[in-house]
Amino acid sequence: MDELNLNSGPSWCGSCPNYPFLTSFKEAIEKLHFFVKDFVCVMGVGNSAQLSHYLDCNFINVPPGQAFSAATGIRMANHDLNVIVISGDGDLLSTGINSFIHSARKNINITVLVQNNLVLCSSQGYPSPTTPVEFQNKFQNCNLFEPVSIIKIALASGASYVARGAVARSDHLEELIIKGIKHKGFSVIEIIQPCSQVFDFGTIMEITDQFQNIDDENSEPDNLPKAYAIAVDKTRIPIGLFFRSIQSTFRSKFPLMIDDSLISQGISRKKLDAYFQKLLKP
Amino acid sequence: MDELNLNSGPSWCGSCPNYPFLTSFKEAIEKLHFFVKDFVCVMGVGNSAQLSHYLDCNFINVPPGQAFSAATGIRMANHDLNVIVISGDGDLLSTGINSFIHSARKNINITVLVQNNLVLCSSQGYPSPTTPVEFQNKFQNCNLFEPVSIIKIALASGASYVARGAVARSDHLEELIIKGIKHKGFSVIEIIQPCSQVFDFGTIMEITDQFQNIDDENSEPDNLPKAYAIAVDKTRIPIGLFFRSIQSTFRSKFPLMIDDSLISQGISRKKLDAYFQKLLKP
Amino acid sequence: MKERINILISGIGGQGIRTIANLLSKTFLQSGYYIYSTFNKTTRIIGGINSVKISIGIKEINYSEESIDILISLSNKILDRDRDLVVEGGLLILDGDKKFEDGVLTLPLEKLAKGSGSRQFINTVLLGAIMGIFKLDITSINNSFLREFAKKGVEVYNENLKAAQIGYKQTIDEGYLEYLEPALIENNLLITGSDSIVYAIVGSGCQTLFANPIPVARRFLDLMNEFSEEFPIICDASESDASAIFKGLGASYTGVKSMVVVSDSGFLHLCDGLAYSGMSEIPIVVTVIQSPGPSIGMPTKTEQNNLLSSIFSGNGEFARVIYAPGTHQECFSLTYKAFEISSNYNIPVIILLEQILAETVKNLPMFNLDDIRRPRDHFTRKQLTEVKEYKTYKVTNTGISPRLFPGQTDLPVKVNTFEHNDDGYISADAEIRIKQVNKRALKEESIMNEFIPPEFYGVEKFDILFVGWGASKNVIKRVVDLLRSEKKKVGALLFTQMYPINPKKIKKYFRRTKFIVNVENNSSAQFAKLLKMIGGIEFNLNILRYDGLPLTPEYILRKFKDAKK
Amino acid sequence: MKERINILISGIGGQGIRTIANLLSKTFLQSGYYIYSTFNKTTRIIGGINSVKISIGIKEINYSEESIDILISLSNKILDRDRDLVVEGGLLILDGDKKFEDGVLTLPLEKLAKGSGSRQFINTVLLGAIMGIFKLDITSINNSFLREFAKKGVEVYNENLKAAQIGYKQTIDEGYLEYLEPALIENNLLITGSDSIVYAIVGSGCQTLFANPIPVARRFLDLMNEFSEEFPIICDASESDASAIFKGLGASYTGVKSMVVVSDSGFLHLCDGLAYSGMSEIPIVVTVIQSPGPSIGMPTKTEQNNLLSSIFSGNGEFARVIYAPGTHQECFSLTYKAFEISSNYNIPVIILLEQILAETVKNLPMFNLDDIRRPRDHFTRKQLTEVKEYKTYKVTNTGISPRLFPGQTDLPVKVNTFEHNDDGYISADAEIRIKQVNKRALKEESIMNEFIPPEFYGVEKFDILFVGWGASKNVIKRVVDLLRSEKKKVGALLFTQMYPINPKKIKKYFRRTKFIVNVENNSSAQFAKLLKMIGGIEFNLNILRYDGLPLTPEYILRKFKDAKK
Ligand SMILES: Cc1ncc(C[n+]2csc(CCOP(=O)(O)OP(=O)(O)O)c2C)c(N)n1
Ligand SMILES: Cc1ncc(C[n+]2csc(CCOP(=O)(O)OP(=O)(O)O)c2C)c(N)n1
Ligand code: SF4
Ligand code: SF4
Ligand SMILES: [Mg+2]
Ligand SMILES: [Mg+2]
Repeated sequence: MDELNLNSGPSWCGSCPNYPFLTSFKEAIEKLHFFVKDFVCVMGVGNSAQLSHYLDCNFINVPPGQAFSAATGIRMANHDLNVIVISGDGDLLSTGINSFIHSARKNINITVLVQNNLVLCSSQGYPSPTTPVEFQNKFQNCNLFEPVSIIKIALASGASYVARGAVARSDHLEELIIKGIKHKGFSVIEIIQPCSQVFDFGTIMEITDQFQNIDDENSEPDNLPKAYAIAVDKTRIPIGLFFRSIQSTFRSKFPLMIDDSLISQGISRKKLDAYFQKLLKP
Repeated sequence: MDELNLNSGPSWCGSCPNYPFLTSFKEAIEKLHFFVKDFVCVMGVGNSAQLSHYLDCNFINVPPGQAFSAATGIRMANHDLNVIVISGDGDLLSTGINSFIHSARKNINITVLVQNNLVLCSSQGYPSPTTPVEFQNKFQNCNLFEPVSIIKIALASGASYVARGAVARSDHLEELIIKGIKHKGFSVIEIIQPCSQVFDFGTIMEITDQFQNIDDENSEPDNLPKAYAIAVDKTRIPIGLFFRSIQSTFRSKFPLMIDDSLISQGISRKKLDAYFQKLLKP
Repeated sequence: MKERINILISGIGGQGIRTIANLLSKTFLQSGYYIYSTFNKTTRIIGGINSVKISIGIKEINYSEESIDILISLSNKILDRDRDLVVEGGLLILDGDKKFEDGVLTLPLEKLAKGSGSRQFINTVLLGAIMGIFKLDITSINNSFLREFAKKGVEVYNENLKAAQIGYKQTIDEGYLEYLEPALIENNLLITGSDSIVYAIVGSGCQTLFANPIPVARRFLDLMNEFSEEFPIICDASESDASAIFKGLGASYTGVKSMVVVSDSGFLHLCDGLAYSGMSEIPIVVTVIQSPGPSIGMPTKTEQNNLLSSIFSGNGEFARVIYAPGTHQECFSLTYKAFEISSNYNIPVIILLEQILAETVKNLPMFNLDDIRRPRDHFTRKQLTEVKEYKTYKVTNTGISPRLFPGQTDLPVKVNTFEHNDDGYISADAEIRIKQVNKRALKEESIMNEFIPPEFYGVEKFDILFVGWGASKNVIKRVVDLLRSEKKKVGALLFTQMYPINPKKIKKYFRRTKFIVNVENNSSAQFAKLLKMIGGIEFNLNILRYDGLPLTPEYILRKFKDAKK
Repeated sequence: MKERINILISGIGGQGIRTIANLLSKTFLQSGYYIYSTFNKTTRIIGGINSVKISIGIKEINYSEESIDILISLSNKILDRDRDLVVEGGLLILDGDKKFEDGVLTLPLEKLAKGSGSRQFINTVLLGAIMGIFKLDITSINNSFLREFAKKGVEVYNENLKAAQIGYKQTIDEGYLEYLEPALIENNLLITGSDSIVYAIVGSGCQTLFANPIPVARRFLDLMNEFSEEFPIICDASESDASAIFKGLGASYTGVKSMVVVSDSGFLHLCDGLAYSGMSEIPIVVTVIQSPGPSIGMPTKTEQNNLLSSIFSGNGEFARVIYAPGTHQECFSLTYKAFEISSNYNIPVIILLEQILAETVKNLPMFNLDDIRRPRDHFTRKQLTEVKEYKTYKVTNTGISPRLFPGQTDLPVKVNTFEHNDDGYISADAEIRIKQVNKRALKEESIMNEFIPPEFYGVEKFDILFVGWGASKNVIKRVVDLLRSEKKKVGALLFTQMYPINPKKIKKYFRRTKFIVNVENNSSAQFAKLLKMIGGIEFNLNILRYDGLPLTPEYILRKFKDAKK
């Protein structure tokens, strides 16, 4: 797609998994037949934020953790825009998790793509809250803590579409992204893409070997207890759709916004004059 | 217990459920045979923060959402103190949720008591993230959002003791609190105590009628999928222990802190001198 | 003859003094009096001792006085401090067997209430009794009661009417107080400073309001919610102050105007958003309600203590404008000015409100929407159809880069929290940095030309100059009047634009002044520091108040006279 | 004879210029030279073009110069800007067939590396070649290589040694550069400003460090983690900047000293904690690393742009102290001073660091722990056994309420974010408020007496005074030297305590000075504004730099001479 073009020189390592992510993302956008008018990418700060370097579309980079709030504000104001948050594991599991939870509960119709490279790349590979215990050791003496599961947090927050994909499964990932963007409500797709500098090839292959597609066993993914059961299963890395449910979205609760967006309506001066006059009635 | 005394005039409504909570809390402290030396209460801002009015013990009131961080810092520095966070539903589910999740994952040995009055009392009864849909209407036209489940968030965060009690079940509550404080790790007890000003007597009775003790059906509460299954069950309000597991705590990962706390050790000047000299060796 | 009467009603939270105050104010307004009513809370929770002071007058009332004409206690507990403030010939109303002695009027309020059906009617009985004292027309409450009790059913309405009448009969025939002829004003609203701001928000075409549901923001949320039932508006009770401003910035990015409301230490959670607004050049308007700090401090009280922090908070350097309205009317006019400046320059604008102004109820004629210049989009419709290339951060000779919105045309809109080139792409290049810093700084120059000069009040040839800002405006004016009545040559300079201040526009007032007095509701004389930084101005006296209460004419005069001794 | 040689090595992130720079610096240090080495990054991610400038000298080196003696490009890409800076007789080293012409030396680096086994050895080959140019003893690298490659095994060690020798042979026999006799310094460390701070942290007995793992805080976390292996220390990579400071405050409440590190807009997330420290009177020390803003800005670059925001951020009014170290040594001494002042007065203290100082590597003799006065607890052991009553916020005639810690005695310690009475219980009472505000303000007076006056440098009878702060200290001193060598009467006043500033202690310098020049690494002359506010001081010239690069002697002189034209 022409709209998404390389802007400036590369800022990622040559073997960075962000490149295959970018390819999948662009493919998804293309298959969705989106024009520039149709969507906005919202990014925080981190390696994933550098994605904007490679995009020639509407985008907004915000400080760490604020992408969910910004995306929510954008969607509230103009629901003709598809709003896609591209976040990192570190970014998601910091200050922003509060807004993530609340936007999920309100079922704001945005899509969150979490580029989980299992580290804080932009902090020179420091462990992130998702770094597996055995690799934290490399950096932090003996503080070895269980990683946080993005899927579990998403489920607990009430997200209405929760999935996991991997850059190593690009067709599947693309499909998950397309479905997520089409989903009417808050959708989250965690993307497993271990940093190729911090993790050696063998480790990355080991992780990849644990992927297991759950789309068949979870073919009716509207069962929350089942989604949790899959999410806590540590014998494998489940990939696919954990949960999806059709719930009323934020907008559907505002009768005045069901059709036209805020920006397309504006506030009529005449109506307001009348309203002000009405207030004077005793 | 003498240490816990009424300090200044009452600041809660006469029928506030905080009073029975306070009684249960004091009973628990008494049964634990705690002296002033033994514990610290950490509170945020809100109705529950006013609890400090009624306490004659070590306490620290911090700004909204910061209780978990402060408690974590206290416990890291002096693990001879039992650290008890007393938070509100609104306080927990705001800025502080980030630290809640991370302290839970690190299994910091603190106890979090969440006084869930289902509203923001201190904002004159505004709906909180836990207010049931049917009551949000009273305040906010048509923005009716699913409440957030504190239990689900606690489970997803990796808390190692997750329970729910109710002021209407005081003996049971007391027991949960005692067990939670004794638990070695991050423990969370949600306490259902609907505000008596916002909810009428009938509603409170209706809520109380839905309580169902799960301690028998969940007698081996180390089963995470089961805990989730109970937590998502909307046909009742489950009360009791959802989940408990014995995991290594934060401190156990620091060989130098397993016995003595930071404060009791200090940094030896002599040892440091030697260390500095060693650094000069080529 | 008296021009105003100050009534203080105190009670324990939950006794409904807010309700009775509202009903009383409405009733007096309907009877043609001017109203000015302030709360003094110790706690927001139903339970603490709170009081409300309602001043009614035959002329416009603009400030609170300390003196009390009628002191009413619903709990029969009277603070010594309050009792001392009752004037000669004043009235103290308590509950008890009917008696009038030494200015103390006891009325069997509870008994009569119970007689009317329930102890709960005590407020309504009292309302009736006060109406009797002022000889108001008892039927004038029919409408307001109807609205107040409509939801609760006709029975409740009737019972309350009856209770009011019973109270009325207790006092109507006696002359406890000097009579106050009403002014017969009409077409007035009773509103708070917060209300004024909300009217201006909506009037400016702003369609989103984001606020953490803090107590003082309740009024903003509630009123904006009412508007949202009839207008395309989203009013969001945000999960935190940080999320509030970033939602606002998100909305603003799309072209929808946005207001964010915070108070006390909540302001600190906004600063990330302010700095972001500075860098991204997405406009945002923020109302900051001040109460005594630091940290949570005394959230129910008032202070003027976020001046310097509003000006200097945020990392790095960026243009911003700060207004501090002094009156209910200015709450309205400065709010729409805030939207205008913010949208025109793509910058953050702060409305620095004080708790006292946010919550004080006053009568005011309905605002005229024609006063408002709604900010224009930077691209006209015609230009939109023609534009072929767009650079978010185009370098122009005004420093303003015209704003396009995502989805408005086929051109993408790229916005960044990192330093960027004119396209909006991240850049760490030194030359690009210099261009963008200079571009942003350029805006400050034009903004300086839009400086709203302070209001001067007093004699042209003054010896003594009082300087103040924000909500103390009318209090200081009153001080000037009182001192002039003592033949002193006094003037006052009252600021509403706090930043930036154009030093050229204020120099003349300070040039030959003998004695300059700074008056502030804080403990460190923040504005004096600012004026020294901006204009090298030195003050002879600082009159500061920082006990949580608003400045009053009496307080200022006392401090002034003490210092002049 | 030259006193220093500046080597610039540029390459693409991932090419390992940091490793080669480290090895080179260590080798030169071991050979007895003084070292000063700065990075210039465009991105933290492995990939962007980065460069490192290593200056080696026969005297102490304290500042960066723009001129380049040896320019080396690992990517064979040379920026024109850099090429222009190579001095007469300088050397440009590129990869290619061996040749030396017009100051350009091409060496078959890649070929030789491949010959040694792998392209990866290119760095080591280069290292050897540089050692040859300087005629250093090639065996001196044995030890540092051992440490560098120990983990990777003896084979890697041997291969690298061999590669270095191969490079060495390429250059050892030719005299490409003027020879620089080493100074033969000993017992020196190579450390950054960040390292100095960490040594002082631990030296002060501080046992906790909390930092969001931002790139510039990595060094703090890594070094503190090393200490934690041998000392009872907790080094926490916090989930956010806000959580970092509140964890620190929690630790400090128990009596354990605590340091928090943030940078750029992360500072804004601390302000809630700063205000809380002000109200709760729990001490805390914070290091703020400055990079160009607003918002995220240019996080890899340097600036002095958080001065005014450090002073004025936070709601309400409270005492704080701000230091801005100018040298590596001051990073050490001001850090332990920060702990002393913070603990003695129960206040927040900020160390305002600049990215350039945080990351510049320099040789320094090992610190002496005897220099440090570790802060004392407020209660002696004996007092602890005797104390019968405790009020956290006791009103004293210094304003300091002695601190007890929870669990230390049988007495409870009560701390509050709300305004409180002396016991620590929430209060909204006006009189209590006044007492507590006055108590807190009292501390500021004593703090003023502990003001660290600025360092004066230059001729006593100066006509021209340069004023600067923080990391530009030595740069400005160099400017003074250069101007004095032109017979100008120049002095410089170099501040490290930025707040509070005692106006009495600085007045004399400004009284009769003809021309006052303010030098700052920011775009709005923040310090000039502050000095005007504090001392009414007016500047004749502002020399500002805000392109992300540090001030250099050359830059200042250029701007100064332009202005004097
Ligand atoms: C205010 C502020 N907070 C935090 C940071 C540090 N920071 C920026 S991005 C980031 C982590 C990003 O991690 P992740 O989202 O996993 O992205 P990655 O770089 O791994 O793609 C951190 C800690 C900062 N620079 N500024
Ligand atoms: C900085 C700041 N943020 C937020 C608030 C508002 N605030 C204080 S407490 C609170 C909610 C408390 O709710 P909850 O924890 O449920 O306590 P409750 O009062 O219901 O017991 C809110 C929104 C504030 N006053 N200051
Ligand atoms: S360090 Fe890892 S995540 Fe970062 S750019 Fe390189 S490969 Fe990608
Ligand atoms: S409003 Fe509700 S929660 Fe608040 S004090 Fe009253 S009863 Fe308690
Ligand atoms: Mg990451
Ligand atoms: Mg609550």
